[in-house]
Amino acid sequence: MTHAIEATTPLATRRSASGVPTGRLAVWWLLASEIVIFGGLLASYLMHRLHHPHWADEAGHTNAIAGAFNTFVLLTSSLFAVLGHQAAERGDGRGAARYLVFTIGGGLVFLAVKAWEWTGEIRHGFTIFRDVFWAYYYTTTGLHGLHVVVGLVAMAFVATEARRGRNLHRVELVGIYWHFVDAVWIFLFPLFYIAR
Amino acid sequence: MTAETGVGHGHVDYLKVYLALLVLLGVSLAGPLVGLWWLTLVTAFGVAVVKALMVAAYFMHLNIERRWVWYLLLLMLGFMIVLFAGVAPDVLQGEGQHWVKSSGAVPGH
Amino acid sequence: MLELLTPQASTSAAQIDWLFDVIFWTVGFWFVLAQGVLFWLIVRFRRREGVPARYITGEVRAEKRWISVPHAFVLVCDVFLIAGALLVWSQVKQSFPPPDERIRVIAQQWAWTFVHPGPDRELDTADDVTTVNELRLKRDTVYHFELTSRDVVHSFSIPAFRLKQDAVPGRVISGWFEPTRPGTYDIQCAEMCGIGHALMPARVTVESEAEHTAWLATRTQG
Amino acid sequence: MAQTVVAAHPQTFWQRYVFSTDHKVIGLQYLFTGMAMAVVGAFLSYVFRMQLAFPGSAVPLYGVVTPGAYNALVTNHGTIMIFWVAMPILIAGFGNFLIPLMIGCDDMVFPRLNRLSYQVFFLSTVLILVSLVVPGGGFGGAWTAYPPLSASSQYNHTPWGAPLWLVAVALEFVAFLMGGINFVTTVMNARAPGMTPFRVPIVVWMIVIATVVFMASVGPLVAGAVMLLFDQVLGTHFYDPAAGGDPLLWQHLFWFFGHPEVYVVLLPALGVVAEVITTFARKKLFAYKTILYTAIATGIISFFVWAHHQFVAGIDPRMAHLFTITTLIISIPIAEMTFAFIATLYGGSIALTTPMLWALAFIAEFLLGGVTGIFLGANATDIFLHDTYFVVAHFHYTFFPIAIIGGFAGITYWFPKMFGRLMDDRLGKLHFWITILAFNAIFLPLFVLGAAGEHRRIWSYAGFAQLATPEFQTLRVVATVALIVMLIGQVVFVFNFVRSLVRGEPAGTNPWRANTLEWAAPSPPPHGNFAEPPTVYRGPYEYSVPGRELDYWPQHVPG
Repeated sequence: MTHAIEATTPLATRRSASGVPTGRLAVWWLLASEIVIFGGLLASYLMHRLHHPHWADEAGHTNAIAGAFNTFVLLTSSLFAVLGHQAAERGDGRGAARYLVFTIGGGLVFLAVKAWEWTGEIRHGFTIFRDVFWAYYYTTTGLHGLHVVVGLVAMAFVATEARRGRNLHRVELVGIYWHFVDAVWIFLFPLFYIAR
Repeated sequence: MTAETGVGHGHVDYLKVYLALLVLLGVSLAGPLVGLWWLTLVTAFGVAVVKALMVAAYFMHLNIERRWVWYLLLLMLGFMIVLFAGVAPDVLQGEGQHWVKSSGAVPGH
Repeated sequence: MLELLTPQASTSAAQIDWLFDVIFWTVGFWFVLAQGVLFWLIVRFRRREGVPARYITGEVRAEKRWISVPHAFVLVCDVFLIAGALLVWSQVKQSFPPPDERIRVIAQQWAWTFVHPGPDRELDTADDVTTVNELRLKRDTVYHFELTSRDVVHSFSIPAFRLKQDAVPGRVISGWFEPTRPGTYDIQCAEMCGIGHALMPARVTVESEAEHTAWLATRTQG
Repeated sequence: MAQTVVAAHPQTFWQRYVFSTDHKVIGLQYLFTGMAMAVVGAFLSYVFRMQLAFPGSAVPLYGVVTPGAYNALVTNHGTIMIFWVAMPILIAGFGNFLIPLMIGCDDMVFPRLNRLSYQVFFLSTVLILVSLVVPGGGFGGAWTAYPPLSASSQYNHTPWGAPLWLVAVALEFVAFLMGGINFVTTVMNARAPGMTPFRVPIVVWMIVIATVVFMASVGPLVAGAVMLLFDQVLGTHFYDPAAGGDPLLWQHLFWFFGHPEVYVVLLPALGVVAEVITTFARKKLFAYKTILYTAIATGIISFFVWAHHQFVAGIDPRMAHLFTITTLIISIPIAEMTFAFIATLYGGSIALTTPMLWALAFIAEFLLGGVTGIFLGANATDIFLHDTYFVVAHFHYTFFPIAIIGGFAGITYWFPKMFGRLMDDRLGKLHFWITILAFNAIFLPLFVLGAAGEHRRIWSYAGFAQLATPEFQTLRVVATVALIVMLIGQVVFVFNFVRSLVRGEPAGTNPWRANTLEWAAPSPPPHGNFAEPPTVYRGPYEYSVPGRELDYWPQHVPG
């Protein structure tokens, strides 16, 4: 990263004894703690899923096409995020911001599809109360959706700054987080949509 | 920092990685279409692992990050496997040594 | 040692008390030894004028031996204790002797229901005797029990038998015991089960075959 | 390198003490919040001990204890003492105050994240206190909160208390996750030049290892807490067996976190003890690397032992064997570490100051807590001892040394650095002896009661003929009286603390003649800590090095 971090930050923030920049180091630890949150939830779901054969029928009512489309959307937005990072490394703040806006667009499409899916499912009586399968479905995709929303807010913030050429290193950080959200969905998709 | 982390970014064509991911997405849908359960297992979950690893390696740049970050994230996954292994004998199973699950009403009155 | 505090009224009780004693003396030895060394060091190396402390890193092999040798002995003790624990556990919780009789125990907020098989010695027949908060057993008889709960998690605990097993809703858990000493003992709920957790004491009476038959007769005729 | 600019600005009271981003202020905020919550937790224990000693009579300052209130008292006593006393004091309090000072930098790497962490923690503190007084009363389903009892107000009868309790605990986790990321990143990246990994003081290592263990173990419980909250407030059936859920799942998720949590609080306390005994024995720490590696080993093994809390909970009996083996294996690194601590005293020049007394008492008392754990880790004896007062006595012999003795050792040791004044040693010793003697008088009788089969969380033993004997009642009264003596003894500490704060003797920079970097900064350290960022030349425990005139050799002194 080619720019200097603001001089008012503590000396501590500017040091890098481990060789990994402080911001990125913190993101790795954040992801480590996220892995166990999603890991615990998915492990619990998987055990119940394998215990109840009839959950396969319930899973048949999720919309695999919508799920596949959303996977496509997230993968595409991840591509934009990494291209944004590339631009930021060149010092091209405006380019980075533009790519981040595309990423945000992808996230919004994802949420729109998700909302449409949920609406349809709830209309057909597949509510969170119907069965523990649906409770897991809404809880897990909801928690993931919450991460999407957090990512969108963070990216909007970073894009605004990057546009003015400030804190360009954060483009990478928010990107790493976004790729993680993408990777989680990569597992949610087969777990809730494909396996029947 | 450019010198340290910038190396290697240019060597990966993100578009190629992206296209490979899309192809894999197509493959993961193949299992249910054919309708073989073991094929679904491979195509859906095997492919998911490959996809996630590709995203981690090329998009999150773990391929050029310090080695220990891989180990850290894998350690966390390892703990989840420990959790699964410890819990599955009770939650996944319907019965075990001297116990059985029953959803029916409790006998008696 | 436990038998000094609470009666030893089942076959399992004797085994668990034996293990308790083994552990007590093993860890007791280490406890006394470690405390002894600790206090001796504190007294021996109190600060005195003109006596400087020594410089010992503990990183050389000769010094490390001070902790690695006792440590090896701890390891040996661990192996023995693990073996003892696994042995007794498998006898109490895993390998059941063939049953003479079967009973059913049902927990709920906040009472125990016991189903005795009645004179025909079979559960789920017309002559079953159902009691609340009162369990009647014949001595020297191997009982298998089926344990379940109607609402929340409870725990079926008879200290005199050294018996404890949680009653979990949605699960039927089996266990066994063989009462050896006549008398009346406490039954507790040993898992927090709500406001009435303290208010579900029950009693178990261990009696002779004749007494038990007489009791059954009063219950089945009435 | 530019000096910190922040210190130059004049600050209002609010900026300086309430919304500060300074790690020392945040550390003290955590410390004082933890101490205030200790008063609350102690008061709860006073009320339920009085009920046990004198069942049915009105407790002074409280009134008559109903069964429902009794359950809420024990539940919240446990929850508060672990999550709102041990963790904020040992990890967040000492961690925030000490880490930047001990590794030689000016602040945490993310000062504002640090402030947010405390604010979330403060919110959780308010919520847990509010949960005690809402309609229906506080949550009474034990700190383990096993469903279905905790999942439905139909069973627990606390429609407000249970969700509030759960949200408060979950927010506390969030606060410590934020703080934890900050701690680990700071120690990894912000170390002073020359502060190589093996020159980092043990207490910093211990806090970091504990933080990592916390972050790795709490995730599944966060997920589980969300599921439990949905069961409580929405009416889902994650833990309802009748609808396809499983109550045992929560127990596993809880203890997968709950057991590592013991080591999360134990390790920082051991670190405090390491600092104190080396300083007051003027000795190098015995086998620094062994202690470090055993701590890491303990942290990792702690992920493999959780189900020893569930031997009789309905888990498959075959699994109990595995968990017995792993549980007894964890005694190996812990025993090794304890031996190394004891060996550190050999050849020392031991000064029995107040902090040293606390540190030595930690070792002595923790030994009893450790060995009694073997009875419970062995699955067969646990059948009888599970959920008896033997368990209660055992974990108080671990948690009391950790949270209270370790806490007092740290507070009395770093008080001069925190506030620039010395505490009174004679009052400190008086307080020490009252606390230690009373502590043993409380919990030794409970071992006997537990071995007699007295089960936990029971409002009154009147219905249990074997337990309602006059002999056992005498033991209960002894424990309660000792508790009251101990609580009154804390007045000595508060008096000493406040008096030393205003008119203690000025401490100077390095009153204990210790080596670690915090003693190179002024007492109390200003914003920015060091006049000039220090450089490190040697390890933290170079005491009594042969051939040197002084018996200590600070880390930052060249040559």
